[in-house]
Amino acid sequence: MRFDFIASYVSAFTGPWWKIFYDFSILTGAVDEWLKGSVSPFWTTVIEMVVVGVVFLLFYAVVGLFLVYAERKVCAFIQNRLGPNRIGPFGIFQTIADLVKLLFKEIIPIKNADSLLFNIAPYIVIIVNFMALAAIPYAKGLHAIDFNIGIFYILAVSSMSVVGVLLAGWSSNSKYSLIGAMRSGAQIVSYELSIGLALITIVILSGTMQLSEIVEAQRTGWFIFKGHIPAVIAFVIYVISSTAEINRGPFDMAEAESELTAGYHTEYSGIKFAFFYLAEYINMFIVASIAATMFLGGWMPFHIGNLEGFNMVMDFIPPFIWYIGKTFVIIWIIMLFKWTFPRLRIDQLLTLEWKYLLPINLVNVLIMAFLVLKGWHF
Amino acid sequence: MDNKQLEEFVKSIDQDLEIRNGKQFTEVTLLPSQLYAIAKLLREKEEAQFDFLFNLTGVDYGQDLGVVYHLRSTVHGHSIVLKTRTSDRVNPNIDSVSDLWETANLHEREVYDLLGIKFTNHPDLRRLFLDSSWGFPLRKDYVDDINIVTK
Amino acid sequence: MEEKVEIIATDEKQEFIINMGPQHPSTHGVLRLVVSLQGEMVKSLQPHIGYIHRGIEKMCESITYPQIIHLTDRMDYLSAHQNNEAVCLLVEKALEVDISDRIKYIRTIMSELSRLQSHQLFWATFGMDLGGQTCYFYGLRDREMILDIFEETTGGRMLVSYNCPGGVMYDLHPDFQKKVKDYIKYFRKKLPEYDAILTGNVIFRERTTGIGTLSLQDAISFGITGPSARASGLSCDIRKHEPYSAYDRVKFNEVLFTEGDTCARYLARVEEMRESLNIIEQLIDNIPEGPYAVKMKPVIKLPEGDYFQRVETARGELGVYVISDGNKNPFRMKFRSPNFVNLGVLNHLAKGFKIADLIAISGSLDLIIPDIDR
Amino acid sequence: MSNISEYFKDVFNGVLSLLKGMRVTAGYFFKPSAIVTQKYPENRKNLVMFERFKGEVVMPHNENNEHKCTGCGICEINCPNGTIEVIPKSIITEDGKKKRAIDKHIYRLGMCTFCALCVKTCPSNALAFSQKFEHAVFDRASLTKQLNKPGSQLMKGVE
Repeated sequence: MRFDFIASYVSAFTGPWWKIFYDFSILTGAVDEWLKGSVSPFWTTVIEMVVVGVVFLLFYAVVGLFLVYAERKVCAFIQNRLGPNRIGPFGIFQTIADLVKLLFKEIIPIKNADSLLFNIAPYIVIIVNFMALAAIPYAKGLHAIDFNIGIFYILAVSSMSVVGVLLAGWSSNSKYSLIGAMRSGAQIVSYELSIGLALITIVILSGTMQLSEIVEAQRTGWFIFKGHIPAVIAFVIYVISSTAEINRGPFDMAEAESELTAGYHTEYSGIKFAFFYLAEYINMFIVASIAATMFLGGWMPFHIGNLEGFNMVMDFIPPFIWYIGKTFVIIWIIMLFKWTFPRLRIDQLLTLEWKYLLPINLVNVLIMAFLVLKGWHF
Repeated sequence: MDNKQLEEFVKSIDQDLEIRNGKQFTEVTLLPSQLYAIAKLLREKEEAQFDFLFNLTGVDYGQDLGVVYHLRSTVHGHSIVLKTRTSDRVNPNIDSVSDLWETANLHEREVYDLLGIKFTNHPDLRRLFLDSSWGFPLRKDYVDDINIVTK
Repeated sequence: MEEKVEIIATDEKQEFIINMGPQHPSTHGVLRLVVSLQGEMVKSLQPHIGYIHRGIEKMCESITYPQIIHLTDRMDYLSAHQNNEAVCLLVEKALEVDISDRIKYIRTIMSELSRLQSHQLFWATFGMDLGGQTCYFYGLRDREMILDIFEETTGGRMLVSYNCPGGVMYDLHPDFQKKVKDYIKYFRKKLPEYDAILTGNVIFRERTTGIGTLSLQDAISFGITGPSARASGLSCDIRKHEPYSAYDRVKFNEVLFTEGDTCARYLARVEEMRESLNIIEQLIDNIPEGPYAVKMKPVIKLPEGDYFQRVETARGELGVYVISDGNKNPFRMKFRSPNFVNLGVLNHLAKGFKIADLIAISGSLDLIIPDIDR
Repeated sequence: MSNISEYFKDVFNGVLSLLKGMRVTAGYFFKPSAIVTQKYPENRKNLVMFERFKGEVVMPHNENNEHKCTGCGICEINCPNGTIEVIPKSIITEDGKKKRAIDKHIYRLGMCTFCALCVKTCPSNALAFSQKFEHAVFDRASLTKQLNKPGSQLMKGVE
C-alpha cells in the first residue's frame, strides 16, 4: 500500500483547510490525481463513477426527505398549523418514519395491470431525476459532468420523466390513472416549449450553453439583473412553466387530488409510490436549481459593482450555501404557488401556455436578442 | 290568490272535486285517474301557474296508499296541496308528474323505493336508496325483525 | 345482494365510464356518481345514493316529537340548528303555543350562526375541490370559533340539539353576547382575506364563470332552493317570504344573482355570510328578557291533521310535513330536504362540461349526503 | 389595438389577483402567532371543557355515597334510543313502608346520542353531563355503565 496520497492530499491544503469550500476542484482534483497514480485509468474511472453514484444516491435521499419535510412545514405554517411535530424535535424525523413505513408496506399487484411497464415506470422517473441532477453545478468544482451543452442536456433529460408518468398511468389499468397520465402528457409537451424559450433568452445573453460558464459569466452580476426586463420576464415565465412541468399545484392536473384521487400513481403502493413521491420533490429541486443557476447566478455570491467591502463579505459565504439558499428561495416560491392557488382546468392550462406564455416568450427572446446586439445589458 | 279564490278556481275546473280548506293550504283530494290532468291544468293555467313542486310525499294510510303534492307558484306566491290515494296495495299505480316538474323525478323514485307506489310514465323508475331485495319499509305492514327493535 | 349497476346504454365506443365515489375525495361523503365521459367531457351522470340511509322517517313514526329533534340534527349536520327549529316550529304551530320574544331572538341568532359556519365550511371545501387546499384550513379555523360558541351554550358542537318544543334547552351562556360580538368583529376582518385568496383570484374566476349555468326556469322546475336557486335569480328565501322566529324584525337583503353559474352560487353564499353577520349584529344587543322555554305538557300530542313547516337552512328550504292521527307519535313524517332535491339537478348541470367542472359544480351545490339519504 | 391593450390588461389583472392571494398566504407564513394548532395530549392538564359540554351522562353522588335517583324511570321513557335502562327494586323504609328505589341505572354510552332529554326531564335532577370526552375503550362491553355506585343510597329529602 502506498501512502504518498497523503502528501498530495496535504499539499492540496496550501491555504487554510476550509478553502475547499470555496473551490471543490482542489479536493476532487487531488482525489483524481491520487487515483490515477495508484490504479489503472480504467479502474480510476470505475471507482470515480461508483463514488459519484453513491454520493448522488445519498444526496438524492437527503434532499428528497428534507424537501418532503420542508413542504409539510411550509404548508403547515401557511395554513396556521404546526405541521409534523411528533417525531424528533419539530418533527424532523417525520419523513424518515414515513419512509420506513412505506418500505414496510405491501406492494399490491394490480389485477390486469401490464406488470412490466407498471414496475418499470417508477424507475424511469427516478433514473431521469439522477441524470438531470448530474449536470447541475452545485458549487465551484462540484459538478459531476460539465457538458458544453448542459442546458440542452437538462431540458432533454427532464422532459423524459413524462414517459414514466405515461407508462404508470397507462399500465395501471385504472381509469383515474389513465386520465391523469393523458393530462400529464398534454401538459408537459406544451410547457416544454416555454421552459426552452425562457432558457434560450438567457443563453442568448450568456452566449454559451455550458452551465459552469454561465455561472462564471455572472461573476459581475446575476443575469436577472444584467438582462433586466427581458430576464425578469423570462424568470417569471420559467418559474410558472417549470411548476407546470413538474406537475405541481396549481398545475397538478395529473394528480388532481380532488378529481382523480391521486392521478397517475393511484394504484401504486409502498416503495414504488415513494419513488413517485420523491421524484416529484427532486424534480422541484432540479428546476429550482436551474432557475438559480441561470437567473440568480448559481453558486456565485451577490456582488454589487464596486462596493469592495460588501463584496468581500458576500465572498466569505461559501458558494455551496449561496447555491442552496437561492434554490430554496425558489422552492419556497413554488410551494407558495401550490398552497395558494386553486387548480387550473386542463384546457385553461393549455390556454395559458399557448395564448399567454408562448407569445410573450417569443417576443421576449427577440427583445433579448436586440438587447444583446445593441449591448444594452449591463 | 288567497285560499278562498283558489278554492273557487279549483271548483271552476271540476265541480265534483273534494276541497278542504286547511289552516295552511287548500287541500284538493283527487282520484289517481284525475291527477295528471288537473296537475297539468294547475301548472299551465295563467292564473294558477303552480310551477314549483316543493314537496311530494308518499303516505301509507293503513288501508290506502296515497301521494301528497305541495305546489307553489313562484309568480303569484300561492300554494295548494293535492292529495290522491289508491286502495290497491299490491299494484298501486299513479300517474307520474315528472314531465311537469323535473323535481318530481327524484321524489317519485323515493316514494317508489320506500312505499312501492309505481308511477306510470316515469322515465327512470328504479329503486333509489335500497336494493331490490328489500321490501317497502315505509309501509305500515312492513316487518323487519332484525333491524326494527320495538320497546 | 350485489346491486346491478345500471349503466346508460350507448352505441358509441367512445364512452368511458368512471365511478366517482362512494369513496372519492370530492364527493364529501358517500355519494356515488356514475359518470360517462367522452374524453374528459361529461356526457351524463347518475347519482347513486343510499349508502347512509338510516330511515329517519320510519324511525320518527315510533318516537315522540321531542325525541325526533335529535334525529333531525343528523340529517343536515351543518344546519342542525335550523332542522331542530323546523320541528319545533311545527309542533308549536300545531299546538298554537305562543313563545316569548327571547326564544325567537335566540333561535334567530343561533340559526344565523349555524348558517355562517355552514357557509364557511362550504367556502373551505369548495376551495379544496378546486385545488386550493389552504382555503380549507382558513375556513375551518374560523368555523371552529363558532363551534366553540355553540359548545359553550348548547353543550354540542355540530349536533347541538338546542331546540325543544316550546323554546330552547338552556338559557344563553352569560358570555354568549360578548363572544358573538367579538367574533363578528374578527370575522369581518377575515372576509377580505377570503376574497383575496379565492373570490378575486383569476384562476378561480376562470374555473367557475360560465360553468354549470342553471337558468331560472330550470331552477324552478327542478325545485332548487337556497343559495343555489338565488344565484339563478329565484327569490325563494323563506326568511323573507314566510318569516318565522325573529326574521320579521330584522332588516336584511335577500342575496340574488342572475348568472346562475358556479361562480354566482359561490358568491351568493359569500354574500350570505355578510348578511348573516348583519342579522346577528342587529339582534345580539337587544335580546329581550323572558323565559327561555315555555312549559309544555309532558306528553306532546298533535291534534289530528296535516302540518307543514318550512325553514330556510343553509342549503335551501327544509320542509317538515307531518300527518298526525292525534297520537304522541307522528303518523307520517316527511322531511323535504333541500339537498335531496338539489341533487336532482346535477346531471342537468354537468352535462357537456369537464370532470374538473363536475367537481366544481357539485361543490357549488354544497351537497350534504346524510341529508340526501336521511 | 384595443385587443392588444385588453390582452395586457388581462395579464396584468390576473397577475395582480394572484399576488394578492400570495400576500395573504405568505403573510401567514411569516406570522407564527396565527397558528391555532393545539397539541392535544400535551395540553391535557390545562384543557378545560365547557361546563355544559355533553360528554357522557353521569349520576352525581355526594360524599356520603348518596344520589338523587328515585328510580321513577322517566329518563328511560324519554330516551329515544333505549340507551338507559332503569332496574328498580323495592325497599322497606324506616317507617316500614314499601318503596320503589333504584337497583341499577344502566347507561349504554355506545348508543347515546347526547340529546339531553334524560337530564332535562329528570324530576329530581339526578342526572348530569360530565365533561369527560375520552371515551375510547378496548372492549365494547365497558361502554355499558352502571351509573349508581355500588352501595349508594337515595339522598335524604329527595322524593
